[in-house]
This record gives sequence, structure tokens and C-alpha cells, in this order.
Amino acid sequence: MKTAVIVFPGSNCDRDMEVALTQATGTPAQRIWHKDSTLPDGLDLIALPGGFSFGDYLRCGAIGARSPIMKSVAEFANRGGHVLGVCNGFQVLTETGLLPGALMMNAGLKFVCRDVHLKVETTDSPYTRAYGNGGVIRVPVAHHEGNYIVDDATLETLKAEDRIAFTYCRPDGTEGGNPNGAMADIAGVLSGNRRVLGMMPHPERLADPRLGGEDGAKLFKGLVDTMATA
Amino acid sequence: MKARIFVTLKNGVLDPQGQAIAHALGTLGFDGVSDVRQGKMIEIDLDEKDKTKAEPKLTEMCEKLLANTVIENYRIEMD
Amino acid sequence: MKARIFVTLKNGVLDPQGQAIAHALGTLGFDGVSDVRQGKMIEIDLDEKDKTKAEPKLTEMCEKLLANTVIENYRIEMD
Amino acid sequence: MSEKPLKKPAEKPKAKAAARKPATPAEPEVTQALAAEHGLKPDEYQRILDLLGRTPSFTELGIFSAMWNEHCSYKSSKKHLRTLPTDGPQVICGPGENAGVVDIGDGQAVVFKMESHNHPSYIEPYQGAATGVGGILRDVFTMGARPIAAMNALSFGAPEHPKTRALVGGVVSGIGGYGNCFGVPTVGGEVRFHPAYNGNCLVNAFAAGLADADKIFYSAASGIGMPVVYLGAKTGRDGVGGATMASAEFDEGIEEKRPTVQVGDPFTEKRLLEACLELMASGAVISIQDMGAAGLTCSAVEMGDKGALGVELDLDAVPCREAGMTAYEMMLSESQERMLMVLRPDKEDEAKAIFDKWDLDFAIVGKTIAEDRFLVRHGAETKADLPLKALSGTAPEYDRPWVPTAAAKPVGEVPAIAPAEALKTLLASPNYCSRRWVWEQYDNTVMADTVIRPGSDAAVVRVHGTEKALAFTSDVTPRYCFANPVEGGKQAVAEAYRNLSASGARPLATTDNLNFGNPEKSAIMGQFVGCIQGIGEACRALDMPIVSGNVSLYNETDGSAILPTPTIGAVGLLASLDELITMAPGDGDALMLIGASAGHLGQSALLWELFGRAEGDAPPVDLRAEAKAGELVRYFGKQGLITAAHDLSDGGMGVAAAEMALAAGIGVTVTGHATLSDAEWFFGEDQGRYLVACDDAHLPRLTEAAIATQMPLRRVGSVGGSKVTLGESAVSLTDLEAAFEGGFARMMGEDG
Ligand SMILES: Nc1ncnc2c1ncn2[C@@H]1O[C@H](COP(=O)(O)OP(=O)(O)O)[C@@H](O)[C@H]1O
Ligand SMILES: [Mg+2]
Repeated sequence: MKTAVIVFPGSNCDRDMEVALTQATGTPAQRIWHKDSTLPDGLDLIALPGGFSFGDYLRCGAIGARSPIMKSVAEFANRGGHVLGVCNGFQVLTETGLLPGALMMNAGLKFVCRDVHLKVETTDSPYTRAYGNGGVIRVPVAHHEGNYIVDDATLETLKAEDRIAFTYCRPDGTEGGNPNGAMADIAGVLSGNRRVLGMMPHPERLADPRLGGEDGAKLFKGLVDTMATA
Repeated sequence: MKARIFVTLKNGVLDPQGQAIAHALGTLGFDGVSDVRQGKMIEIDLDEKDKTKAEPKLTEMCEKLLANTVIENYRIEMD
Repeated sequence: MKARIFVTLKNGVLDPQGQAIAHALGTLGFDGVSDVRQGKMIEIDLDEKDKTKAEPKLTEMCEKLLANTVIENYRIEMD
Repeated sequence: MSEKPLKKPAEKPKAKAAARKPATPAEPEVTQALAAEHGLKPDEYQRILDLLGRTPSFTELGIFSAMWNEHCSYKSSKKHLRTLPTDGPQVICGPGENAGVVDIGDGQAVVFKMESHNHPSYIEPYQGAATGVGGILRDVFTMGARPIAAMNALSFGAPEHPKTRALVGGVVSGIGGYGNCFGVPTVGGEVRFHPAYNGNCLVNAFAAGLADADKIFYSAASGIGMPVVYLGAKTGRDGVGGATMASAEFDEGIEEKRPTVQVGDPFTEKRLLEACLELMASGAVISIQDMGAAGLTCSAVEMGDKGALGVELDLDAVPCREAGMTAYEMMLSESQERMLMVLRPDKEDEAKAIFDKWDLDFAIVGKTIAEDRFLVRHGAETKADLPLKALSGTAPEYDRPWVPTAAAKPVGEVPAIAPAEALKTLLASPNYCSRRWVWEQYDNTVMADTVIRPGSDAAVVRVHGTEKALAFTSDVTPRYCFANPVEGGKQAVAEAYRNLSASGARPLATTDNLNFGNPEKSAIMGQFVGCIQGIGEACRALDMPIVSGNVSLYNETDGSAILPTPTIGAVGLLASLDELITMAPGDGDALMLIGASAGHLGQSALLWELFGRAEGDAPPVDLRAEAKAGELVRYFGKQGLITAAHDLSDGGMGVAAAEMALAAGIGVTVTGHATLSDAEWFFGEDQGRYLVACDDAHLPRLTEAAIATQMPLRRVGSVGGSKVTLGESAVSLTDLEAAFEGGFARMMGEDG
């Protein structure tokens, strides 16, 4: 499985993502500079990493979304390519319009770094298929702008099309534990073709038993399985 | 030419920063504040001197970058 | 009454946001942009209807909370 | 201003001086009064006149004031700093460079330092703290190391002081704002509150980086005629006068002296980091120095001085942010995110490609010269022409008078306490409640190597791509240092040693950030000298040499000084993550106390927090016992004999046991003592002690090892249930957790 990580100036989880992808696929993930305008051939997945692309100045992800490479990433997605955006990557995806909605400042107005619990709302996606239905996983968040909002009509569509991938919850799966005020506790959403996922929590940061948890690893495993059977 | 662009959250979009300011003003003893909204002001120095030429350019800047029209409105002011 | 408060960085204070916006505008092909500064606009709904009474109140709000007068200036506008 | 008759400048080489002295009508005339405004004492000004044989130009005066102020010259502290141990087989580079470098095996090194940004943070908490973080990160990556961990040691005034909340809020969000964006995990630190910091908060920032031991970069220039290259953000008028201000005591006139506040740009810093590391890998860098306080001046002089070369600067080439900047302003600007380097001329194209890739400003602003000269040109004029070596070499050095701190009076009667109630009060207090409110605003897991996050003894970060790990801690107990500087100095190092040991790490080396009041007062100087003595003794005994550090003096407002606060940052090594020890015991474990208890209550947290009493002497530190206790805990860890360990510090055994219970979410029971009172036994702060938890089955081996090393070891309780029981009294874990976890938000007024 061939994967690549887009690197913006200010990305700071690019290496973490590279490590997680390389570990999961057994093939080194490539790094692609934001000023490039073309993608290497034969990619199976493009990851947009966390961090502060362009300092997150103006709006999070806004300037990154207008980088030269993002045209090719959009084309890749529109051709049915798999794109994963984590944290800042999610913000970039909403800014490009590849995913609906926007990420606003956390309701508590502060940066928040902690482990959160997520309810896997659908296993019908390459990213979530390795998780048991309705299962609860633990992964860290680290962001200042993770407060997801969409208009009511789109929210209804997301629900109707089963495109909400993860919601924040308590350890026992009950409602609560939302760290940022996101609408409907949404932590991650899928595109219409279910191949683009944006999520605020960082699966790549808890994919190693040495770091105290492996729940994130299954997301990458699901991808690998999907590609193997595709 | 100097232009000022005001970017504000659309009606109906929750503004946690504005709310926090309202709350803090209350705590500081300022009463009679019924609503606070926080927006951005972006001041741009343009070489262009002609307003009619500058305006479409500024509009394009707003649409393409300065505002996220999913949640924000913008208004352009030129000197 | 509605008031608008414009908070801007003092002259000479580094504005990384403004610089990044200017750079991004350049990358997007907008030329002729010589300088960009980013500031805040805070819109306040006040119960007070009398401008002369509102003004000192707003000034106090700016000094105490809305502006960081170490690095920022503010300007008050009332409808 | 005083109207004392000015000493006449030396008249002799007048003709020569006139020929060389650059004259610009717009510049103020240099007089002793102007020198005084620059913080130069009359004898210091005279030294300049003698050195030059003429009156300095305005720019030259600025350069001298920057080089000779306390901040850059260490003129009050140097004599004493020299007594600190800085050597050891593990040390690759000790103090004197941007950061210390320590061997961690396998050809790798850890590079670290701690630095204060106290005054700027008091004036503008967000930007002051942010730029403090930026500065220390630059120190680390200037040496060729990628930053992998950051800490911050913060001291604020009384929680109820009107300024405290705003300072805490601003400082914490500034540290987070900068470090989070840059992408370094902030994994530890300290937060304390005490009225002595009402007028002067302390913000000490630590950073550590990882490098290959044979690829460390230094500041000494080499080669004649080599291009001096400026890289990074443009120069503005930021902080002009800042270095001078950072060494002046605060007074009511502070509003007037306020320079333009420096604003941090972490995005530029991140690009600077990546560009510098790429540049270093390309082989283009001969020497490199970041621009910190008095940026261009200090960095250029340092590069020349260390390389025994002169430097010529052409200020016309300096990238400026503002129009009309003068030579004086450019030489003193403290604009952030800037680097100066000497590059290999044959690598110019490669270097340029890297700068362009990262969209960073760069310019060749000068060259190295053979003569011992610091030549600064601007426009057609020579703005400064100074003997370079003498600029730092002849900086004043003082042996300031000092008096030893008087011995403390013994502690008066301590009333009887209900231990569980006292525990709850302590753990709810701003000083001893959980710092979660703080560290959750810091990204502590970025880089995906954080093994032990904040909230434990030391933080532990894996060495990327290996099974090794580094442990980090920051410690000092200013109450102790105030009562007894020598023991307090020792204790700061000993506590750092304990925190590392309790995590299973072998202590490696230390950085210090010495925060004190006005050194011109003999009592303050006495605190300084005493603390250094204690720190030195402890670093020697515990084999933790000082490899870097920073001194911040004049932390006084209206004559009232901070508590002596020599913050110790320390780094330890875990050869394998299998050696890791956590703080969370298992259900049913036995709770064992290592070390001797005399029930020392002098300067204890209990006395201060419950009774508002700051009495008695600091607890004595037996350095030999400390070393042995640490070794024993690490041995237990390596042998897999214990499930958890935690050192005893503020609040003694009661607080330590409760913290272990809270970490595990399981209750603990600690039984009372036969002869010591509950206050003494549960809250005494005797040093050199740890609580460890183990399975009963391991007790014989634990005992055996303790007897063999002659370390006191006794069973004091057990783990289990849902309460914390101290002797006869108990508190539910739920209550305790609410008190502990809610304390900080309550202090900030955010509890609803
Ligand atoms: N400013 C801070 N930033 C990050 N972590 C902090 C900060 N202050 C305290 N901590 C963390 O909180 C925990 C408790 O701090 P402290 O009581 O000072 O520890 P100890 O007594 O073990 O030295 C430690 O893990 C420490 O690193
Ligand atoms: Mg500890």
C-alpha cells in the first residue's frame, strides 16, 4: 500500500503520521512538499497531518488549503482516492470543501490536550472497519480549534448517510466527554464516498503500546485491510 | 490605497469568543451589555489607486482566502 | 445602542498573522499588496442609548479588557 | 538624575578619536548621564573611556551597555558560577555555549538548557512567556539538536493578589501558544504561588533536544573573510532597551521605560528550525549563534570572540521590518526568530535553496576579519569600531559583598491536626492541587514519543526510534532556600535527583536557572552564594554536573525581593523503557517507605498552607543518603520488584501517598507512628525518602537489598479500597479527587 503525507510549513505531526503509516503498511510513507503541484503515481492514501500549517494564521488550515498541492489532492479525492486529515489536516479538508462544515475555536476557548473517548459510529468505512460496532476507543486530542459546526441540513444529511465516523463520549460510551463543544459531539466525518475522513483526535499518537495505548493503530489496520482486498 | 475588510460570523453561528467577552464584561461589573460578537478586521495596503478596479480584486481576495463563506460574512471598506 | 470597537496592533509591533496573509495573497496571484495588518472588531450591543454616557463606559471596557494596551490600540465607533 | 560632577573622559588621543569617532548629528551626545541611563555605572563608563581612549559613539555606547549588563555579562554571578561542577565523563559540552550537551550512548546526545523570561512576562504575560519559550528552543536547535521536550517553571504572587490570575492565564496560554505551534511536547514544570512574587513573576523555560554526538554545532567562527549570514525574521524595534531593562530593578517608572514588546512568531521559528537542521545537514554551516537579548550585538561578538576573529557588519544589508531604523536600534533590537551564522562560501547555492524553500529572509550582513575589531557600518558611516575581544573580555566582574543568611529559629508549637482533613486542605490549595489546568493547555504528546506525561514525578520521553528514553524534571523549594540557602540549594538538586530516580532514570546532568533579587544588597548576595554552594555540593555528590544555566537578578519591586529561586532542571536516562517506574500502585500492594523520618516540620507545606507560618529551618539534606536511596529505588525498578515509586517532597508522606492513590484510582492506608506526632509523621518533610509499592511476595528481596545498603526501609501501609486513610482519619478518594482536580480552576475563578 502506497501512502504519502503532505508537509506544509508549520505541520508538526507529519513525522508521527509517517511513522504510523509506515508501521501499518510496511512501506515507507512518502513526504510531499506543499509547493509541489503533482502527486506521485499510484498512491493509495494521502494523509494531511496535524500541526499549524502556516501558523494557523488567519484561520486554521485556511492558507494550507490554498497551497499548490491541494488542487492535486482534491482531484485525487474526486477520482475516488483515500484522504485522511487529522487535526490540522481536518481543518484543511473543511477549508478546501472536501468535507462539509468548519472547525471553530473550542467552546472553552483554551487549547486542550488530553485523551478522549470516541464512539465508533459507523464501521462502514475503510478507516473504521477494524473497530467493533459501537465500540469505544481512546485517543488524544490536542487542538485549539476543534469545535465542529455544520448547518442543520448538512447535519441531517451526515446522519442520514451514516457519515459521522466518531463522536466524543465517556469511557463507558455514554454521552459526554466532548472536549471542544463540537456539534452533535462530532469528532470525525466522512465524505459522501466514505473515502475521505477528517477527525480532530490523533490516532497516530496512540498506536504503540509503549505510549500507553494502541487504539489508534486499528484505524491504519482497517485501511491496510481495505487496500489488500480492493 | 488602503482597504479594510471586516469578517464577521454569520448570524446563527455561535460565537464562543464573543460570549466569553460578554461574560467577562459582566464579571468586571459592566452591566447593560446584551450581546457581543467578535470579528476580524484586515487592513490591506494596495498599490491600486482606482476604487472601481480595487473592489473586484478585494472581493476575490475575500472569496478565495480572507473569509470562510461557510460560516463568515465579509464587508469591504475603501479609503 | 450598537458600538464597534476596533483593536489593532500598535505601530512597530510585529504582526505575524498579517505577514502570513500578505504572503498567501501573493502565492494566490494577487499582486500589488504591499502590507497587511490583522486586527479585531468587537461588536457590542449596549442597553445605554445616550452616546455621551456610553463612550466613557466603552473606553473603560477597552482599557480593562478588550484591548491589550501594551501592544494594541483601540478605536470606538457608535451608531 | 544625580548631578555629581562627571569624570572627565581621557583627553589624550583626541585627534585620533575625532578621526575615528563616527559623528551623526541626529544621535544624542554621549555623556556619563546617558551612560547611566543605559545602566552603566560611573566606573563602568570610565572603563569604556579608558579602553577606547575616546568617548564612544551612541551606537558604541548601546553595544557596551548590552554586552556589559548583568544579563549578558554575568558580572555579579561569574565568580560564584565558576565554583559549580561542570565536568564528567558524560559531558560533551558544558556551560558557555547556547546549551549543554550530554552523551546518552549510541553516538547520541541530549542538548538542554533553561532560561528565564521573568520581566517580559510580567509586562506582557502572553508574549513574554511565548518569546521565552522561543528563545530557549532556539538555544537548543542552534546546537544542531531537534527539540524533543519542553518544561516551564512558573512562580506567581499570592493567588488572591489582583494581578495573579491574569498573569497565570496569559503566561500559560503564551507558553502553549508558542510550544504547541512549534511542535515540541511540553511535558513538565512547576507552578507555585507566594506573595514574594506579587511584583515579579518568574517564567523559567526549559528545552531539550536530540542530536548526534558528532554533529553538534558551536558558535565560534572560523576562517577569515567568511560570510556572516543573517537568517530569519526581519529586524524591528522590538525590545530596544530590553536587555538593559531586564537587569534593572522595577520601580514606579516602569511604564516609561517600557520598550516595544517583542511578539513571538512560532510559525517562523518552526521554519527556522527546519531550515537550520537542513542547512547543518548540508555541511554549509561553520558556526551558528541565535540572536537573543541584544540580538545582533551579542551574537556577532560571541562568534568573533570564541573564534578569536574580528567581525565586520554592514547594516545596510540587514532585513528590516520598519523604515528608518538606526544602527543603534538594529544593534540592540531583540526581534525574535533570528539567527546569525558563518557559512561555507562554496555552499552558498545549497544554502540559498534551503532558505527559499522555507520562505525565510536571509542576507549576507558581514564577514569575519583577521583583526581584533568589531566594525559596524551603516550607510556611508562607521557606527562602531571597537576592539572585539575586549568587549566581552574586559566586561566588569564584581565580587559583591555578601553576608551569610542567619540561622533560622526553631519551629514553635505545632497544634494537633486531623491528618485526613489536613491532607484534603493541602491538596485543594493552589500550591498542591493538580496542575492539569496548566498542562492540558500544552500539547504534551506531539512527536508521539511521550511515555510519561505531566503529572507524575519526571516526564519520560522516548528517544525516537529506540527503546531508550530521557526523563525530565524541574525542581526547587524557595521556602527552604530563603530559610537556609545552602540546604535549600542542595535540596533543589536532591529533589530533581529523586524525581528522576522515582521514574527509573539514571540522573545525568543539570541545568540551573538562578532567580534572585538585587545582588547589590549583601543579604541577597548571601542567598545567591549560599544556594550556589549547596547546588555545587549536591551536583558533585549526586554526579549531576551543571552543563548550562541562566542567572536572573534584580527580581525586586519597590525593594521587596522574590524568594531565592534557583530552579534546577535535570535530565536522566533510561537505557531501556523496561526500566520505567510509574507512580500508580496496584491493588493489594504493600506500601514501603525508604529513608529516615525525623518529622521535620520547619518550612513545611503544612505549616504554610494550614497555619500561614513560615518558620524553622529547611530540612537538612544528607547527600550520601540521597545517592544511596536513589540507587536503591532504581535497583528495585530494574529488578522488577516494585509496581510504583514516588518521591517525598512538599507535604511529605501524606501528600505522596495520596498522589499515588489518585494516580491509580485506588485507596491507600498509611498507619500512624509510635513516637512522631501525626503532623510530623504524615507531613514532615525529611529528605531522601520515597514511597514504593510492591507485591507482598517481593518484600523479602526488598528488605534484603535495603539491609545490604544500610537504607532504612519499613512497611507503612497498603494499597486498596476507595479511601485515603492516614492513621485514625480517612477521606474518600472521590472527595480528595474533587479537591485536587478542581483546585486550579477554583483559584482561577473558573469553577462556574
Ligand atoms: N507548568 C507546568 N507545566 C507542565 N507540567 C507541570 C507544570 N507544573 C507542574 N507540572 C507537572 O505537575 C506534576 C506535579 O508537579 P510538582 O508538584 O512540582 O512535582 P514534584 O513535587 O514531583 O516535583 C509534575 O509532573 C510536573 O511536571
Ligand atoms: Mg516528585
